[in-house]
Amino acid sequence: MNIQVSRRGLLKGAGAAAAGTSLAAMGFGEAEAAVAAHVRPMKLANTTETRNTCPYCSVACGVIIYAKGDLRKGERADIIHIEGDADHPTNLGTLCPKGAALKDFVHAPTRLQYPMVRRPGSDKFERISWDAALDRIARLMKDDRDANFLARNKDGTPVNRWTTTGMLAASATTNETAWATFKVAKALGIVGFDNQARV
Amino acid sequence: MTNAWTDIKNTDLVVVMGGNAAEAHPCGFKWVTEAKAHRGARLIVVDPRYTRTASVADFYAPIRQGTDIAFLLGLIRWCMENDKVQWEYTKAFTNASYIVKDGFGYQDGLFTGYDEEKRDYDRSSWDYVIGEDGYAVTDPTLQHPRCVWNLLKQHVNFYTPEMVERICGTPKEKFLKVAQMIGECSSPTRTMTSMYALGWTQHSHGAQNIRAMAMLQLILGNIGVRGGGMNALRGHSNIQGLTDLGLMSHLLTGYLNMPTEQEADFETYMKSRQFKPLRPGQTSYWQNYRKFMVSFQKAMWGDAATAENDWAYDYLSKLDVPAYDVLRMFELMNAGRVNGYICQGFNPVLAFPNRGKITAGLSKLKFLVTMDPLETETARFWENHGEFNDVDTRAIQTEVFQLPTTCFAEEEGSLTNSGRWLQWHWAGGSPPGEAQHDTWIMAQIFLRMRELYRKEGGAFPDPILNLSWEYHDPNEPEPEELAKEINGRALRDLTDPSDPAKVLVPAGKQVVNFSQLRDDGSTMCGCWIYSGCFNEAGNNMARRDNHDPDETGAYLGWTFAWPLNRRTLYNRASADLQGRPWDPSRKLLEWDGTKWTGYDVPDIAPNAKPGEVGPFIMNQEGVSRLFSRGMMRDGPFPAHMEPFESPVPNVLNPKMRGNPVARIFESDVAQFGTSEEFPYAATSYRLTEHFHYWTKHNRVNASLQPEFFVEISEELAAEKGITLGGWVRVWSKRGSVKAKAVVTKRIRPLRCDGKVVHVIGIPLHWGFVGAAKKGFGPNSLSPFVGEANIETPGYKAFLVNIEPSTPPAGVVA
Amino acid sequence: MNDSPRTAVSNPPTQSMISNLGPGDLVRRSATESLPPPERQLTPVAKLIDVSKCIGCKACQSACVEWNDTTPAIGENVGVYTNPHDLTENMFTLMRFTEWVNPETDSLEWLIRKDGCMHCADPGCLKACPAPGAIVQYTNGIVDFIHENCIGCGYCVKGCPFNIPRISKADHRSYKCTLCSDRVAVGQGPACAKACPTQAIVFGTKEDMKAHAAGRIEDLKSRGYSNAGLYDPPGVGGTHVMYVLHHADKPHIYAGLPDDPRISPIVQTWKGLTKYVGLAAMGLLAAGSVVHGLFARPNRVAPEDEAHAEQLVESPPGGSRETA
Amino acid sequence: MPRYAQPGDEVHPGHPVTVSRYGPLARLNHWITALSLILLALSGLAMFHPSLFFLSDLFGGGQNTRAFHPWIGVVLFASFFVFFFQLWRANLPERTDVVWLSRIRDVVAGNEESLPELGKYNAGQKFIFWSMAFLILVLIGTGIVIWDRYFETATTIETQRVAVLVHSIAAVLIICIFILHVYAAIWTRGTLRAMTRGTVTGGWAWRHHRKWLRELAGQRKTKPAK
Repeated sequence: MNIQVSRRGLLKGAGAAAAGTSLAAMGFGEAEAAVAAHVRPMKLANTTETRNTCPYCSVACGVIIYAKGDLRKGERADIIHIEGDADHPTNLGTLCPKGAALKDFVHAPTRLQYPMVRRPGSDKFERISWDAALDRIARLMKDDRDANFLARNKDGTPVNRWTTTGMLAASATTNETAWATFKVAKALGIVGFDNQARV
Repeated sequence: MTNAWTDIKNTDLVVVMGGNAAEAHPCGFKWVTEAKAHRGARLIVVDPRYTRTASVADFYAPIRQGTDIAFLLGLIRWCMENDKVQWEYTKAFTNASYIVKDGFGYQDGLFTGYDEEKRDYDRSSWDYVIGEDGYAVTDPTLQHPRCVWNLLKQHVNFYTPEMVERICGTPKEKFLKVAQMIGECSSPTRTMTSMYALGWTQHSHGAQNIRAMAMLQLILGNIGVRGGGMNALRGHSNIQGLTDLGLMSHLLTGYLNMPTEQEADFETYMKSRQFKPLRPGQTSYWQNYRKFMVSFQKAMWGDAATAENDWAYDYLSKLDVPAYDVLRMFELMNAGRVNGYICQGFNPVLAFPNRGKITAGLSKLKFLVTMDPLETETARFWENHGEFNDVDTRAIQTEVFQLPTTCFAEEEGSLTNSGRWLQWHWAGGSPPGEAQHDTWIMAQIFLRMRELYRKEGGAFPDPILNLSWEYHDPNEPEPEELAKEINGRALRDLTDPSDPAKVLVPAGKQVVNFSQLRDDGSTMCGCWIYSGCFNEAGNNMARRDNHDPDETGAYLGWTFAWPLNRRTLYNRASADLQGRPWDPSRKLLEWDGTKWTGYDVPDIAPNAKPGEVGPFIMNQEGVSRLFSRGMMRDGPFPAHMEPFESPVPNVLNPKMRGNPVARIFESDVAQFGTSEEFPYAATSYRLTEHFHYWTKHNRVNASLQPEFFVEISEELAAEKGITLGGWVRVWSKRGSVKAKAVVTKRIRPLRCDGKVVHVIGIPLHWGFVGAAKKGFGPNSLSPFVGEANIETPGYKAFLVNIEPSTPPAGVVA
Repeated sequence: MNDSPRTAVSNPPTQSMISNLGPGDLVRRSATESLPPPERQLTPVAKLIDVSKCIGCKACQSACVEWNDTTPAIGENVGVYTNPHDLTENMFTLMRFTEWVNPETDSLEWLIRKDGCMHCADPGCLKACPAPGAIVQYTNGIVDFIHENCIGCGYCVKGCPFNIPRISKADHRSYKCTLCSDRVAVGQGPACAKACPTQAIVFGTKEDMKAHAAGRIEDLKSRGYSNAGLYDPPGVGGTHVMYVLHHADKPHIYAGLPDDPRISPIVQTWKGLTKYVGLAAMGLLAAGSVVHGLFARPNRVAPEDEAHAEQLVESPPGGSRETA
Repeated sequence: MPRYAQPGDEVHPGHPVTVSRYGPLARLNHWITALSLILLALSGLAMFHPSLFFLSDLFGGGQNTRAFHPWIGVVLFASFFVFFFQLWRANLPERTDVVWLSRIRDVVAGNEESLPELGKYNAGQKFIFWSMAFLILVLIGTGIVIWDRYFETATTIETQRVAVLVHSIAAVLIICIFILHVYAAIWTRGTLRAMTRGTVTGGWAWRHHRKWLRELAGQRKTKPAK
C-alpha cells in the first residue's frame, strides 16, 4: 500500500468530517473542507520491472515493462506501464510516439486471443481448438507436399523443392524463433520462403 | 549499418538521403542531434518532400524520387573535379588502381554485354585484368587509362551540375551547396555519415543507389572510421536478424547461399566459393566458407550429416531460379500454382505492391495460415469491407487459420538491431487468452508433420525425420537452447592443430566464436556470424555493461554485436598505411608495432601488419570496390536509370524503361501507366506516429494520426481545385484509393527536363481493421516490379492521377 | 526528503516513496486568503522545450497520455499534422505545426511547438479560480490542479493567458499538464521530457535549464539564427516551461505563442477591484440600512392618515347608496 | 381609463379601509423572483469571493453550486419578466417623480407631508423596478456567455473575460438594489402586507400613494351598484 494513498485517503476523510460537523453546527461548511494539496500517488509503486526492447524499428530502444505480478514467481503479470530504459546506450530512456505507447499495443482491443478458422466460402471466423487447428494445418501441408514435392529435376539431379506452399517469416520475432522457423521451413523444402527485409 | 547508432555522435556531417531518419527512427536520430549539439555537425537532407528530418536540417535540397544515382554521381564528379578526394585512402583502400579488361564499356545508358531478349547482361567483360601470377594487375599511379579510377572519371563525367538539375530537378545552386558541404569531408579529420533506408532500396535500381553513395564515401575516406560509414536504417526490429539468419529463399544462415540446380553436389557447390585472394598476401575471409557450411549442416541434421553423404547436402533444396521471392510467389499464386501459404507476423495484403493482385492470389489458395498478435487485413482478406475491401466473400474458397501469438512483452530472446547488436530481452507480461509463442506453434506444426511422415511415409521424408530437434521440451524449444545452437559447439574434442594433445574445446562445449569452427564435422554452428553470442562465458547478448571508455560510442560491454562483438565494420580503415588513426582525435584502432589496439574489436587479424594486409578482408582484393566486377546484375558502376513509371524519359536513352535487367512478369507489363495517363509522380512513406499496420490498432497512435491522407503541393491543389482536408481520389493503372488531402508547402513542384513535375506523397499506415479510421495503403497503387539484384518492390517512384472526390461509401464527410 | 530532480531521464522507482510535494510546499493556493508560509523552499524546476531540436514526433503526447492514463478521442484528418486538433481534458500537450516561409531567406521553415501549460510564476488560472485549493502552486514552481476541489466553473480558462485548461464534459473538472507532479514528487522528470527522442524537451532546475538554453542559443546563432533566444515571459513573472526559439523576436509565428503574455487586465479588474469594491459596497449598504433602521424613526402610518382614507372612501355620504 | 389603478386594485370600506394592491399571481411571481434572487446571490457570492465560498455548502458543494446557479438564473429571468409585464405601465416615470426625487432628504426623514401626492409607485420604487429589469437582462446575457457547460465554445475567451467581469459588477449592483428594496419595504411600515396579504390599509395608501387612493375611491363612486 502506497504511503501517499493512505495519506490522501486520510485527508479526504478529514475534509469530509470537517464539512459534516460544521454543516450540522450552523448549516455552513468551511473552506477547510477542501482536500489539502496532494499529487497523484506514484502508480509504479510495488510493480515488477522487466527489461525488454521495443519491437518496432531497428533502433531497438531499451524499454522497461512495469507489471502487477511477477512471471518469475510464476504469478500472472499484468502490464500497467512501459517506458524507456535510461540505462540503454542507444535511447537513454527516450522513446518515439510508438514506443511510448507500447502498453496500448500490448493491450490493443484487436489483440488475438484464440485460434480461429474461416471455412471456405464462409463470411466469418469461428473458434477452433489449438489441437484441431494444428492437426488440420499439418494434414493440409503434408498432403500438398506429398502431391507437389519435386525430388529430382528432369536431369535426375536431386532438387528437393516444395514450391506450392510458401512462408513469410516475421520481422519482429526473436533470432531464436527465427532459427526454429528457419529449420522447419528449410527442412520441409519450402523455397518460397521470405521475410520483411524488402518492405 | 557499418557503424552503430551511438557512433553517429562522432560525425561532422550527416547526409540523410533515401530516408527520413527523424520520422522513422526518432531515437536513433537522437545521435544526429547529439552530433549537431556537441560537435557542431551539420545536417543535409535531400528528399522530394521537406520532411521532419528536413525541419531540423542545416540545408535541404529537393530531388525527384528515383533519380538519386544521377545526384550522387554528380557529387562524385564534383569531388574528382575539385580535388575533394581522400587520396591516400582511395589509393590504398579501394580498387581505384585496378586495371579493367578491354572489353568493358558503357554507352546509351547500357554497359557492354546487354541482351534485350533475356533482359540480362553477359558480365564476362566486367572484370580486372589478371596477370600470369594469377593476381589482378594494378597501376598505383592511377595513370593507366583503363584503371578503375579513370574509367570512373569517364563514367561520371556526364553528370554535370546542369545535368543533375535537368534529371533530378534540384536547382544547380542547391546541388553545388550540397557538394561543397560534402567535399569538406574529404579531409582525413572530417567525416560524413550516410543515413538511408527504403527511400533508396525500394527502386528497380535500389542496390545501385546505395553503391553510388558507398563509392562517394570511399573516395572521401569515410568508411571504417568513427562518425562515418554507410548506415542502412533497417525498418523492423529484427529484420537484420532474419536476414542474417537467412530466412530468405536464396539464403542460408550467415550469408551462405542456397545451392542452385547447377550445383548438383557439394564439391561443385564449393568450387565456385574458393575466394582466392586477388592480391598477394591478402586475407580473403570467405576462404573459411567450407567450415561455416559444414558446421551449419551439422546444426541442421546432426549425425545424419556425415562426410560420406556430403554433410547431407542433398537435403537442401536446389533453386532453379535466382529466388522464390514474394513477388514470384504471388505471381505463381495468381497462376494457380500455389496451394498453401503461411504468414508469420506478416501482412501481405498491405505490404506487397499491386494489392489487387495480392488479394486475387490469396483467393486462389487452398489454405492460408496467419500467426500474429494482432488482427491483420491478410487474415481477413476474404471479408467484405465495402470500398475498403470489396471482395466476393462467398466465391473465396480459401480455408483460413488465424493463430494468436504472443508479442515482445510476453516472450524472451534476442533481436538484432540496425547496428548489428544482438540484444536479449525478457518476458514481462502474461499472454492474453490462448496466445502462444511462435516457437511453440512452429514446433507443433513440425512435430505433427514429422509424426505423419513417420506413420505414413511420403515425399522425401529424410530432411524432416532427421532434422536435429534435441530440445529439453521438443514441444517448445527454449530461447536459450536455440541461442546456444546458433552459437555452435564442439561435437568432438577440438584439439590444437599444432599440438594434438592440447584440447581447445572439449566435446559438447560451446565454441568461443566462429574461429574455432571446423570443416570436418567436429563442430556445429547454426549461424557462423552470430557465433560468440552464447559461448561458455554465458549469454553475451544479455550483457548490460553500459560503460563507454573515452565516450567513443562503442559500448563493447553492452550485449553482443556480430561479428565477434565488433561495433564498426572495416574499422582497420580508420588508420592509415602506418596504422596511425587518420584523425587522432577520433582514434578507433592503432598499430602498436606488434598488434592492433584500440576501442573496437579489430576487423582484421590482430597481428596483420598495416601496409601488408588490406582492411576489407571480406573481399578477395583486400580493398573496397569502386568497380564491382560482375557482382551486380545491373552494372559494375551505378548509372542513372528512370523508374519504370517516370514522368520524363531517360535522358541517356529515351527508349530505356526502368532498370534494363529488372525482372518483370508478362502479366504486369500491361499494368504500367504512362505519364500521359498518369501525370503525377507518387511516392510512399512512413509517418512517425505509426509503425506500419500495427499501431493503427493502438488507440494512442490512432489518435495522433487518425486517418489516411495524401500530401500535395499548394500549386497542384490550386490546379485541381483540391481543398485542405477535402476528399480526393488517387488512382494508378493498378488501383484507386480515396484519401483526405493535406495541402502543404513542404512539397513543391519540381522542374525536370523542362517539364513541371508534381509530387504526391502517400503514407502507408491504414487498412480496414484496427482502432484508426478505415483507409487504404499505397500498395493499392504501386507497381509489381522488383529490384534487379534483390527483388525489393519499387514503392518510391510510380505514376498516379488525382482529382477531388467524395468520401468512400459509409464514411461521413 | 529529496529536493527537486536535476534530470528528466532516469528510471522511475518501483518501491514506495514519500512524496516530495505536500501541503507544506505550497506557495499559492486558489481562493485561500491566509495560506501558512511554506515549510521550505524547493529549488525551482523548469521544463525547457528547444523548438529548434524538435522533430514533431509527438512522443511527448504519447508519453503524456500513457503516464496520465487519459483517453484522447480518435478524430479525423482535417488536412494538418496537428492531432488531436486542440488541447483537451484528455490531451494535456499538443504539437502545433506551422509552415512558415522565412521572408529573409525565402526558405520554408516547419515550426513545431509543443503546446501545454507554461506553469507561470504568476498563474492566471490560480488567480481566477474561486474554489479553495483547486489550483495550487508549489515552491518549486509547479502549478497543479487538485481535481477534488475543482468546481468546474471554467474561470481558470478565462484566467489563463495561454488558453490551456480544459473542462471535462464528463466530470466537470478542469485538466491540464501537471508537469508530472507525481513523478517530480519522487525525483523524476516529466514523462514527456523523458520520452523526447532528441531531448528537445529537457527538465531540471530552472537555473540549469537557463544555462542549457544559453548554450543552445549560441549554437543556433552559429547556424545563422541571429534572433534565437529564450522564451521566459516576464509578463507572467517568468514560466517554469520555457522555449528556445530560433526566432525569439516573433513568438507569434509559432502557432500563436503570445509575444508578451500577461494576465488579462479584465481578469485583474474582475479579481481585484470588483471583488473588493463590490464586497465593500454591499457590506456598507447593508450596514447603512441597519444603522438607519436603528436610529432614524420608521415611517409609520398615523391614525389621521387612516381617518383621511376613510373619509375619502365614505364621503359624500348617503346619496349614491340610495340611488343604488 | 384609470391613470394609476391596475386591474385588481380596489378599496374596501371599513375600519380601517383596506386597499387591494397585489393579486395572488403577482405575489406568487414576486416571491419566486425574490427566492431565486436570494439563491443566486448566495451561490454567486460563493463563487465571487473566497471568504464567501462556504456558502457553496448550502448547495451541497462547489460542483452543485456551479451547476445550479445558471439554472436558477433562468428561473429568475422567466419569473421576473412575467411580473414585469404586469407592472411596467404603473412604473412609467412622470413629472412628480422629479419633484419627489428633489426632496429625497424629506423622503429619508419620513416627512411625507412635504412631498407631492403620488400614484401607485414613487420614484424610488420605479428606480428599483427598472434597474432590476435592466440588471437581470445584463446578468442573463453575460451569464449565458460564461455558461461553459453549454456555451463554452460559442464565444472567444476574450469575450468571456468581459462577460464575467460585467456579470460580477451587475451582480454586485443588483444585490445593492435588492438591499435597498428590502430595507425600504421594512422601514416603510405597513408595506410588507402588500406582498403577503396583498392589501394595504387606506391610511398607508393615503400617506404614500394618495393619488392612487383617490383614483380608486373615485372609481368606486362612479361604479354601478351590484
